Amino acid sequence: MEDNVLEIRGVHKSYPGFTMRDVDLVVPTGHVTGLIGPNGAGKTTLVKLVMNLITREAGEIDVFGLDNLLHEAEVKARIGFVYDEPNFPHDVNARDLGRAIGPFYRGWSGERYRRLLGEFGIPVRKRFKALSKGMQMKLALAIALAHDADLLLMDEPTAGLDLEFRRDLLEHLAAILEDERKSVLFSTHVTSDLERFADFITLIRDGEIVFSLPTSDLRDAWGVVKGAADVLARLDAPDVRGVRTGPHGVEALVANASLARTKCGPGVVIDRPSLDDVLVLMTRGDSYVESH
Amino acid sequence: MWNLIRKDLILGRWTLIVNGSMALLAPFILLIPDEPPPVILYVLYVGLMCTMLPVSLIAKEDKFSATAFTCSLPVTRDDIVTSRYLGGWFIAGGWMAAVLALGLLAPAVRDLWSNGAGGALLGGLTMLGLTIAIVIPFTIRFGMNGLLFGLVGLQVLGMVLFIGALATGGLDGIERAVKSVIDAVGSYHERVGPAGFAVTVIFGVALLNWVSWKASRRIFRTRDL
Amino acid sequence: MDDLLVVERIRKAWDVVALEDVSLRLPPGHIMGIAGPNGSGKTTLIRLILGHIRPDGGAIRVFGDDPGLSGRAIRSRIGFVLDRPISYEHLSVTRLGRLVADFYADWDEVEFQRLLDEFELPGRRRASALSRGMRVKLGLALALAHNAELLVLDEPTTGLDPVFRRELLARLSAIIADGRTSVLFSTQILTDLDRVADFAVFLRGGRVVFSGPKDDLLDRWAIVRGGPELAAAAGADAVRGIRRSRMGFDVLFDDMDAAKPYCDGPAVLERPTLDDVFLLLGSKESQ
Amino acid sequence: MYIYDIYSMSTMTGDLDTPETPRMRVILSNSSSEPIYEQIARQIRAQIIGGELEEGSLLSSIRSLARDLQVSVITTKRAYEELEREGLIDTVGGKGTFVAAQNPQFLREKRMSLVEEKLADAVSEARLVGLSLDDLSEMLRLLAEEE
Repeated sequence: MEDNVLEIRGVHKSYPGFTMRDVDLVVPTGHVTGLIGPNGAGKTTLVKLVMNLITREAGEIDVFGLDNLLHEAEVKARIGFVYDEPNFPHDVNARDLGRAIGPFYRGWSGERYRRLLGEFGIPVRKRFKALSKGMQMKLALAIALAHDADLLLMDEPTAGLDLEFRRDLLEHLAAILEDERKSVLFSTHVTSDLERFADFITLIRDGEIVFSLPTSDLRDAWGVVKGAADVLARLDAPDVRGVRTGPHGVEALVANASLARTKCGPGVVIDRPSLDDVLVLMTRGDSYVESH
Repeated sequence: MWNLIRKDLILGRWTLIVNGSMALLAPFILLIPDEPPPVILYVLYVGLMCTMLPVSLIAKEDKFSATAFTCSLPVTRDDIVTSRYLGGWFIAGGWMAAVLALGLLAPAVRDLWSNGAGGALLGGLTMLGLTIAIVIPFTIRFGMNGLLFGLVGLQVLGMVLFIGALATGGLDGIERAVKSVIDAVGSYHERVGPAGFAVTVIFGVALLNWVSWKASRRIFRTRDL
Repeated sequence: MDDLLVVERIRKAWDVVALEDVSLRLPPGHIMGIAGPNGSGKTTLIRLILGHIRPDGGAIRVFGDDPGLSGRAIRSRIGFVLDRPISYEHLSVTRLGRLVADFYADWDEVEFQRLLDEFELPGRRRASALSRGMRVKLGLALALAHNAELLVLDEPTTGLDPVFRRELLARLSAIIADGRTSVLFSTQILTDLDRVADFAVFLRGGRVVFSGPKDDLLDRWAIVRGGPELAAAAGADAVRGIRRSRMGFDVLFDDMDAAKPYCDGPAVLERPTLDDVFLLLGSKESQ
Repeated sequence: MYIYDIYSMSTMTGDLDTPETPRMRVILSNSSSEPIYEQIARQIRAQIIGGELEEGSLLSSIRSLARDLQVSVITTKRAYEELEREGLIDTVGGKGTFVAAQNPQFLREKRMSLVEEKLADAVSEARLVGLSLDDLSEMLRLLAEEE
């Protein structure tokens, strides 16, 4: 069994106004990996590359150890895919979708699909266009979860969904993860969901992978040093990952909070960073391009 | 592959039913004028209606940009293209045969077939083959809107040429060219006889579809969904 | 100065009850965040405040008047940024401004242009081509340009990345700095309320399960996470919610001191996040 | 809760940089168990007693402090109310909030309690490290003599 469910090596992809060059990423099997980054950083591009929805100029992508171009069908058969704007035909209903898609997947279970539709409260006969955006996302999730996929690949699966549903979904994923052959890679802007459930966090920005780290590192080892401007001087530069200044002082994101503590002494506030903090402090300025 | 066609049939069944029923009306519409039309016209009309079926499916998928969803299914991109061709032939051809067969139940329609049946069928098949061979690569490359603009563009071009020819007196030049093509086909038909001619046409349509299928696969491989 | 917005025991029902006995007050110069699952009545409440629909019971006063009666006058002093696409989307940003200007007597074109620069909104680009975050900022600019006194935003942060969200919330905080304008926004992401929101209103099934200063939740409330023995805490009056967890129970208290006696032994006393409060509030799973 | 407004709001309105507003420094922590309004009150109190904020100087308004610290207006209002109850600051309607005239006796008392607090920390740290009372007083003497 592969220890990495997904390996991306030297991928190059460019759109007008956006370039992803020489990207490498490894996603471990049996874990939940959260993909975070500002809009337009390339999260959607990565997901679409894995599913061969878009072409690439260079690089290889192995999923379950198989090249995703040479074994396109076999790879996709073991992936449960959720795209942030589910694009099913508008006039189909959940029942038709199940009947039309079931035969594509060896692991498809009509019974599990019906149970998921019930659990998510999705009307079986209602046309897709008549469903609310949240309900459309839930339908996409039900389909992705119904064929016992080995990798759940989800781009913003919880956009617009409420807290209760998000929590139930994450519990559902956790249950799936008890089988260590399964893996989850999902990008989201609601980082609070990831703090509790993701084992690894990958930050992508302007088409580059900034880091891939265990969530516990970010939570326990990293820190946000808050103090007067001179506190920066006391920190050693390579440890500082991002700085923001405000009217009352500076804030420095450091990768080693205990080291920073020894450098700065007791008086300085060193907080535990939330994922939002990491994102905000590591993003240079406000460059918001169309989401890719 | 067949799953893809089956998916289109299930998900697109309402569109197919609506368009399909229009093809069923063909025999009745044609019999309204007191003097029955030549069978080729009847077959071409039914053929045209039937080719609308696969085209409407492709249009629907294009409109909802559902191709990305199709491509996320465990199929290769080539499968998707191939399923459009096979699906096109299977749906359009199958329904056309059904409608023509049903038409035979009505005696008035049966009489139509008394003369020129072979030519009519050949004409129908050719139209089917041409439409599929053109529509699929065009929509893959330019999308449905692209196709419509293309068709409109062709007509405009035709008019411009026609007017240009009129103005420059070259009209009879064009007329002669067209006549000579028709004569050549006619003499070829004479030489090889109806059967030989039919084989040639069918071979030509098949070749055209094969080339179109190859081109579509190459185009689709480079498209970002 | 009396309250900008007063909602008193509002009731609204179509075939199902959308809102039941909802009351809240918003003084000038403050931010109120409304949170609740889909279908909990958030959008209905906003539409009632804007006077788009009328309540079946209770009363609403915006700037002292009933939005149902003098809707137009009130709406001219309200800036609303709704979730659905902006009408006249095909217009460019500046032309959209000119169009909206006609509706509002005190439209300030200079202010609108300044806001466009500050929000980095390209004047010539068509509104439909803007990203989701940019559209929310356009809505804000339009509202502020006719110096609205009450800003109503329906889920402005949904689908925005954390960096953009924080910028948007910083802007809301700047808007109320004049002490005159107030902001009411609904959200699915409770961390939005962590920072600049003064008041928090939690809706569930059309009922208010919490309404008050957000600080109370973060400063006074507490959560005890412990084993099965915590079931006994269900009866205590300071308990606002109890829910089964893998190891036993999580109990939500509205007072830190009332929670202390329950956390001897393995039980852990924690300060709640708004996510925790929202999930635990009103749940009774002690049986 | 952060100490910064990352989108240079302050420069936009410019009220913060008016000369007479002294540099008040408030740094909030979101992982400490102390409520935010108490963190604000504690730090302003220390800066008044410590003399960084002299008598009569104008403080940031409740609202601009809330915007700078990205916290709710109610939080800064509650902090200012607490300081006002302690007589450290007073609000003159319309003109703003100023550091109140401190009677020296009250100030000395406050400073004494501050010293006491710090000594208590030193003692507990020393006990952690296993320093005896003599070592501690020896260290105190050295520090005191150092000029």
